[in-house]
Amino acid sequence: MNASVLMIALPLLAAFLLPLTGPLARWVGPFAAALNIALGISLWQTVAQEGPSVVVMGGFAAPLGIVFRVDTLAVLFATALAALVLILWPRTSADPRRESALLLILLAAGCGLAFSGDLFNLFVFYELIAVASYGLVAASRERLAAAAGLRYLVLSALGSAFALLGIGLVYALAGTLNLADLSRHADALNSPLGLAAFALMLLGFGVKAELFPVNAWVAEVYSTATARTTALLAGGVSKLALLIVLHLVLLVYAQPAALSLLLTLGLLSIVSGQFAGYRAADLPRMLAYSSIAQLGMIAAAFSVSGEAGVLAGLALALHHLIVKPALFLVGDGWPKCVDSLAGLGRAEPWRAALFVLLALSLLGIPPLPGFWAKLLLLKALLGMGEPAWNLAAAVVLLGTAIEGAYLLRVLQTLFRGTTNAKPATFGGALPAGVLGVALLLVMLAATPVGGALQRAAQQAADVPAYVADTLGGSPQ
Amino acid sequence: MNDLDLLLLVSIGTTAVLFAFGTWRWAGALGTLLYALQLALLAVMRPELPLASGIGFEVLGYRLQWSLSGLGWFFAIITVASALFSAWFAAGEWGQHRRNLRLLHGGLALNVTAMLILLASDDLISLFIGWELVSWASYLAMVQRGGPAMDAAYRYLVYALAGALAVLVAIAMIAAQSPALDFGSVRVWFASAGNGTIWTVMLLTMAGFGVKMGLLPLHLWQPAAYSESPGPIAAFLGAISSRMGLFAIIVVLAQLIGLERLGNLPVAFSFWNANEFWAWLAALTLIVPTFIALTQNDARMLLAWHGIGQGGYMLLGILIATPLGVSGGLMHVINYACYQAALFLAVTAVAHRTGTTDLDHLGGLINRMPLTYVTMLFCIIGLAGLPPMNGFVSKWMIYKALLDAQMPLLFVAAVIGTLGTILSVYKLIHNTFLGQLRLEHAQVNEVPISMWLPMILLALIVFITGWMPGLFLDLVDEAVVAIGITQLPHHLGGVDLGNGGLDMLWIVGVLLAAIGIGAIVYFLGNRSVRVGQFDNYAGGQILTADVPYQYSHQFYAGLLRVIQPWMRGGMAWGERALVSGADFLGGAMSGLYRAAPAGAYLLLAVLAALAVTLL
Amino acid sequence: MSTDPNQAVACRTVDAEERSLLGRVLDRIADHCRARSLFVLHYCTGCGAIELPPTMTSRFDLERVGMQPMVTPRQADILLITGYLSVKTLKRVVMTYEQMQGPKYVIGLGSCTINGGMYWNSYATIKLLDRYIPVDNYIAGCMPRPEAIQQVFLDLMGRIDRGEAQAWKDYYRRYDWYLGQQQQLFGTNWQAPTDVVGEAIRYRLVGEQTLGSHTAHLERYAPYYDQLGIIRPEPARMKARPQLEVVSR
Amino acid sequence: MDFTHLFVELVLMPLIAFLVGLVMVLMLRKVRAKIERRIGPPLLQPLYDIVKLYSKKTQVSHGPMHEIAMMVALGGVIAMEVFLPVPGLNGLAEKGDLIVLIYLMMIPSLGLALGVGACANPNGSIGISRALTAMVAYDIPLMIVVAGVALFHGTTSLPEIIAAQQAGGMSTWGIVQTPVLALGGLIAAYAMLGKEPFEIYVAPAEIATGPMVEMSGKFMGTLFVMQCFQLYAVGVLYTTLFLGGGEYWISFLPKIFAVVFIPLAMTNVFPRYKTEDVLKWMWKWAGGFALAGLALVVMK
Repeated sequence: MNASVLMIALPLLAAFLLPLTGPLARWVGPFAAALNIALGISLWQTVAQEGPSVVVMGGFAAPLGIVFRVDTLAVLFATALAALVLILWPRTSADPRRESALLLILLAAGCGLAFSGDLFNLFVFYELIAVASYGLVAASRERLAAAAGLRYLVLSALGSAFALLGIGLVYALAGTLNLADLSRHADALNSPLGLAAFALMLLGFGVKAELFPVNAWVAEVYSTATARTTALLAGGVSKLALLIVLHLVLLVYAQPAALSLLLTLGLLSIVSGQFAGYRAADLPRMLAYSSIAQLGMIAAAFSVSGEAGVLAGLALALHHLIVKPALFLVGDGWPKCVDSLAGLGRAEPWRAALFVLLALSLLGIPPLPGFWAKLLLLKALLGMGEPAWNLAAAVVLLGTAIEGAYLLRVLQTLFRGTTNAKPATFGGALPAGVLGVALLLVMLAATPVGGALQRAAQQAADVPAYVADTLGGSPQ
Repeated sequence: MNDLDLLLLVSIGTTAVLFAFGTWRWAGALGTLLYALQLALLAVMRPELPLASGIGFEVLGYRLQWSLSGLGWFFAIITVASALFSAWFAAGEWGQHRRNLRLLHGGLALNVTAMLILLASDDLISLFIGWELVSWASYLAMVQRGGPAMDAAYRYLVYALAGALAVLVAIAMIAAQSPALDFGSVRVWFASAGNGTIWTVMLLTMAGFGVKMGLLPLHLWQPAAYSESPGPIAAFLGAISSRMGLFAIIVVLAQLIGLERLGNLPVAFSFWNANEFWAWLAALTLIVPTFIALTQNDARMLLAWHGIGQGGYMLLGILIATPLGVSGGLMHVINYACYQAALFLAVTAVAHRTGTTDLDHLGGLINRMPLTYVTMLFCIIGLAGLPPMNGFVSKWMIYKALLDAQMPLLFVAAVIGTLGTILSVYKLIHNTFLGQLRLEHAQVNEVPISMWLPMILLALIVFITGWMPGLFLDLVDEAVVAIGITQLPHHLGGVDLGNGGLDMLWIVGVLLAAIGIGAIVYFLGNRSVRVGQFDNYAGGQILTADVPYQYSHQFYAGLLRVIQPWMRGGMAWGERALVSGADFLGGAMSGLYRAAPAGAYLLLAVLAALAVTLL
Repeated sequence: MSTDPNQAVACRTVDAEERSLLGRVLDRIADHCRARSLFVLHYCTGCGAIELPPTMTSRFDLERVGMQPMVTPRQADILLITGYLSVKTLKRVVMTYEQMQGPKYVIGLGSCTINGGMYWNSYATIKLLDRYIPVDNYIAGCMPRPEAIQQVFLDLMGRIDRGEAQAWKDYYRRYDWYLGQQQQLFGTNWQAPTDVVGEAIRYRLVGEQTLGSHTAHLERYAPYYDQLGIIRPEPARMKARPQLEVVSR
Repeated sequence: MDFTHLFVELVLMPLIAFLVGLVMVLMLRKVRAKIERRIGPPLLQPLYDIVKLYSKKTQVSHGPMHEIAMMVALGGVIAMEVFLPVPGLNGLAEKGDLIVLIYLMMIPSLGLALGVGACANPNGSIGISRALTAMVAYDIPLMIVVAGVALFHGTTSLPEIIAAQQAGGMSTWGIVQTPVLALGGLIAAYAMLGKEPFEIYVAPAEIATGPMVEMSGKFMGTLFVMQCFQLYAVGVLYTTLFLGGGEYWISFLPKIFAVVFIPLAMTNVFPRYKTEDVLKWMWKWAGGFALAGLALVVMK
């Protein structure tokens, strides 16, 4: 059995066996996640040596059967998700069993989503993730959290319905849901109806990807759910939703209209997110809005056809995956209101320093990794050479300037004056610290990391190879 | 490991050491010595220029490399020397009873390091990295006093960040089209790029680098940010920090695009070319802030506003693109660094003794602080650009170059700036040192030697290099050659041109001799008796110290009545408009999210998307 | 160092008889020029001022003889008192006079400066100007015609030319006496900003009566003024003090 | 250059300037007297005044800066003269050009300003503030004129400007070639003299002669000497720029006297402007003419 399948099966198995493990229950989850990371690393090596591979399920070859596509991109996402889950694993929890199970299911589904080579499977795993995340959001015992969670649930369900509608339309138009196969039938979708299907899917998956009009849940949920859940949602889940979008635009909807739609939504996300963040008075909300804008940037990057866009989006996504969870964790336990942060920089210098580091990277200050991601994004946007994408570069500029204004306001407040308040407990010290160190490591190892990302992007953007790999080069 | 690597290493080491031992009693002295070492290293590497560093990385296919050209070397000398004098000033009594000394010394060293990294950059990415390092390092230097300083620094940083992003967009634009980002390749790319592309890149980079330089209309952050920082830091920032912007602008305009190309780049719908466009912007930069400085009532604010204005001269000189103009513009950088640093130090010395820099609450300190007065006197003459100080030489070169290049109106603009400078520096020295001594300052004493010696040395440099400008012109040559301009033939006293030259040796010599004659004539009269400040004509009124007999507030009331109607604060209004625009949009967007009829948005969005795609 | 204050401070102004031939020639030239270049400060509190415009303007043209009006005591040679002086204005006159540079000349214009004139009975006006400051010339009359004024100017010019108009030195040499008269009117705490004693020492004009009981009052009240921060003794003045004590003994 | 020759020039040039300046001061006062139907001062009056002031027996100083300022002010005007070429004497005109000269002309005023500030008299400070404002008023037109002249002749070297004007007799004089510029320059030169209606900074009845308020004895004497130099310098500068300089003293002297005479003849009929009105008037008229002249030069 391929390691990729193991990466899905193991956490699932662990989740189901959890009730039986008794006192070992709290160790099962981390162990499974760690195992997943190890598997991911081994897979990475395999892929690096042998190139992408396709795993066929149940003996039916594509396009009929279920296929897993194991390439660098997928391995990267799966491993990163596993690492994130491990880092964010709750040490104390009101209901450890249930939370562990949900996390493991989320991990499994996430890996599955990363590897899936077919639209329906993508949707299934997406739904699985959604279910797990509802549970996690609802785990917080606050009343506000419950209300926010409910709203999230409703919106997410509606989104899923539309996505399913879109998938149905695609199936009706193209007669297949296998991505490779769809790629060959892309012409069939190059019609108003096909585009409508794309729009439906985009908006549907956009709920999790925090795309502009369908992301109204974000600020509320992030500011009420526990920091770890928020971190996981902002850092991991949203990226997975965007991964689906990436698959769609890369393989199926490489048509200008679809790209423009994606770009438009991305830009609107940037503008709305940054400006809302500029006005936000409390820290989690501010970070949530920033998250919306950052994901908008990733969407804008994915709207650039070709390798440059994939590379930029990938870099941005991974960077955001490291930085934003860490930011949420650092902010956890601090007063929510930004003005009340005054003096904390003196009281808790290391924590504040970590916040500064992360914020700077988020803004794209060199030589932190965020800078490279932003450079790649701008280069990709301008490389398109089309007015809309040039405009996008300007919007990114404006958005980041606004983001700078509000993040700097936080930094400024942290180091202004002194506080009498006792230092809050820094529950997320370990995970945030690990993420911070990871960030610094990436900065130091910019050369190899950059190379790896480039290879991943190259591989992912090589559509003919994808099609050939999956369908075995068979002519239809 | 060559000299450049060693220099960078020493500089980084200085930062580390000063952060580690910043609170140690001798930290300032140690810093001074370390800066002296860096200066020595710079002097040693002069024959080897341009010197490429052995350090280099390759990220995402871009090679990051560092190499110190003559231009960078020239700026590096000024940077390290400014830091040397600032650290020296802070090393003694000034720094003894201050908190945050670690941040002060460490921050200064960090600034120097960042600037050296910027100055040594050899490709656009390393330039950008250096640029951001400089921005954040100077932010660290600015915030130290807390309170209003933090607000000023925040304002600076927002400007700087937005500007840096503009630069980043420009770099991305080049990266999207040029095969590599090292200066050589970019130069080639510029040579083949179209006018529109160059204009876009140029506007973006000027917007970014212009922030630091205080190019109009991006200058609003600068006065408060500089004047609110601690004295020696203000001296350092005032002397050289903004010049980093100029350096980057020179790199882009002169080294990468090329001044000749600039002259061939038309401005749409006008008779102008890019060169004239930037030159006029530089002229505005030198006039407007100078006259705003005239209205200031705080010594540090006044100096900081002048700092912006003086930057205009430098850019103007360089844009003339003749050897004389470029040399003049670059020489103004080093001249300006000398007197601006000394002026900030002098004002700091006054503040150290009197506790205020409010020009309405000072006066008559000349007898109490004579050495500080001499420093300020020498340096304001330099700042005003009058003989015999060095500021005159560089300004003369700029004037002369403007006239030779047939740009009479820019010449007049430059002169107007000088006139405004003369007015406001007189106000500065008059309100601080001349006029009536206030009762509360009657017991004020001169600052200790650790403070006045660096100031006086700088003032002497200002005078000596005014007398023998050849000393600085030699340094300028390195930079001029690095830009790719013909070297200006010069001698110790100045320059010889076919149509009217300058020989400061003679001019200053004659001036000094004539002052000697003036002294002889003066001593022909009977010797004088020294009277007190209250033995003064007041229309028969007997003067008392409880009623101030001083003219300082609204010093140039008549002039201001004419020009103040023109000072409508248009640029500040623009800034406020931007901020309130952002506030408004922010309110709208957060309202959008806060209202959150989430499902409705989704449905509406889907309907809209369907409508758009299907219809 | 000698205790004689006139020897104590090196100075180039010496009495005519001590000077060399060259010095005397130079003095002669200087006096000649002084006589032909008189700058007038009008102290116009009295009605006599009305006679000055015709004296100066085209009818009589004072500039013919090199006289010009000046506005501050620093620049003036002649202090022209044009009428009565109340006690209050006398303070200003004394202060203004002390601020003028020697050689300086005072002309009292009109009867009021000689005997109080029509204000003879007034408690608030002074009767005789030269009790308070040395006066070179008086012009009698209520009020004197421009011709009379001119006549006096010419007389003064002649005396300056001959080196006879030395009344200003009298103020330094008999400062104690003048100060005593002033103190009678203004009170013993009267103090003008000019350090007359210091100047007398500086320019070797110390006489028998430069110092005395009245100047001692200056000393006495100096700390009082210092405390109020009203008139601070300046360095030159401080230096002169120790020698003062030597002399006053 | 022969050193002795140069030395003689350096001594002669200020000396001539002083003597001619004395006569100009006399002319100033005589003209005023004639207009007022008076007889006016005797011939040696300027000299009498100066000797009298220097021979004052008591002198009041407000501190070292007050005294040094006097030396600098006088030194500045003396140094200025050796850069102004006159017939037969080029002095140091090769070592510094027109721009240097204009800036040297500011040195005495600045030195004086410092001394006046040291006097600690607000009347003086107000005077200086107004004097510097007046400088802004007349220097902007003057600099436009200088730019025009430099552009017209393609040089800023004074001997070359003179040579260019003398090349073709009167027809190549600046006033013939660039009349509008010359008019602007004349107005600026008028304001430079600081006579009514531009004497805002002296204003005897208002601020007690402003900068001179605390000047007595030799300090005032120095100012009287400076006035001689300045009148001369304005005359020579204008002559050099627009009246063809001088080949011979016999033709040169009438020109410089004429230049100084024109403003002096006008000044007596005016009262005084307010500070802001000086600025507006100078910028509008002198600046306007100068700009028009400059435009004509550029168009040529």
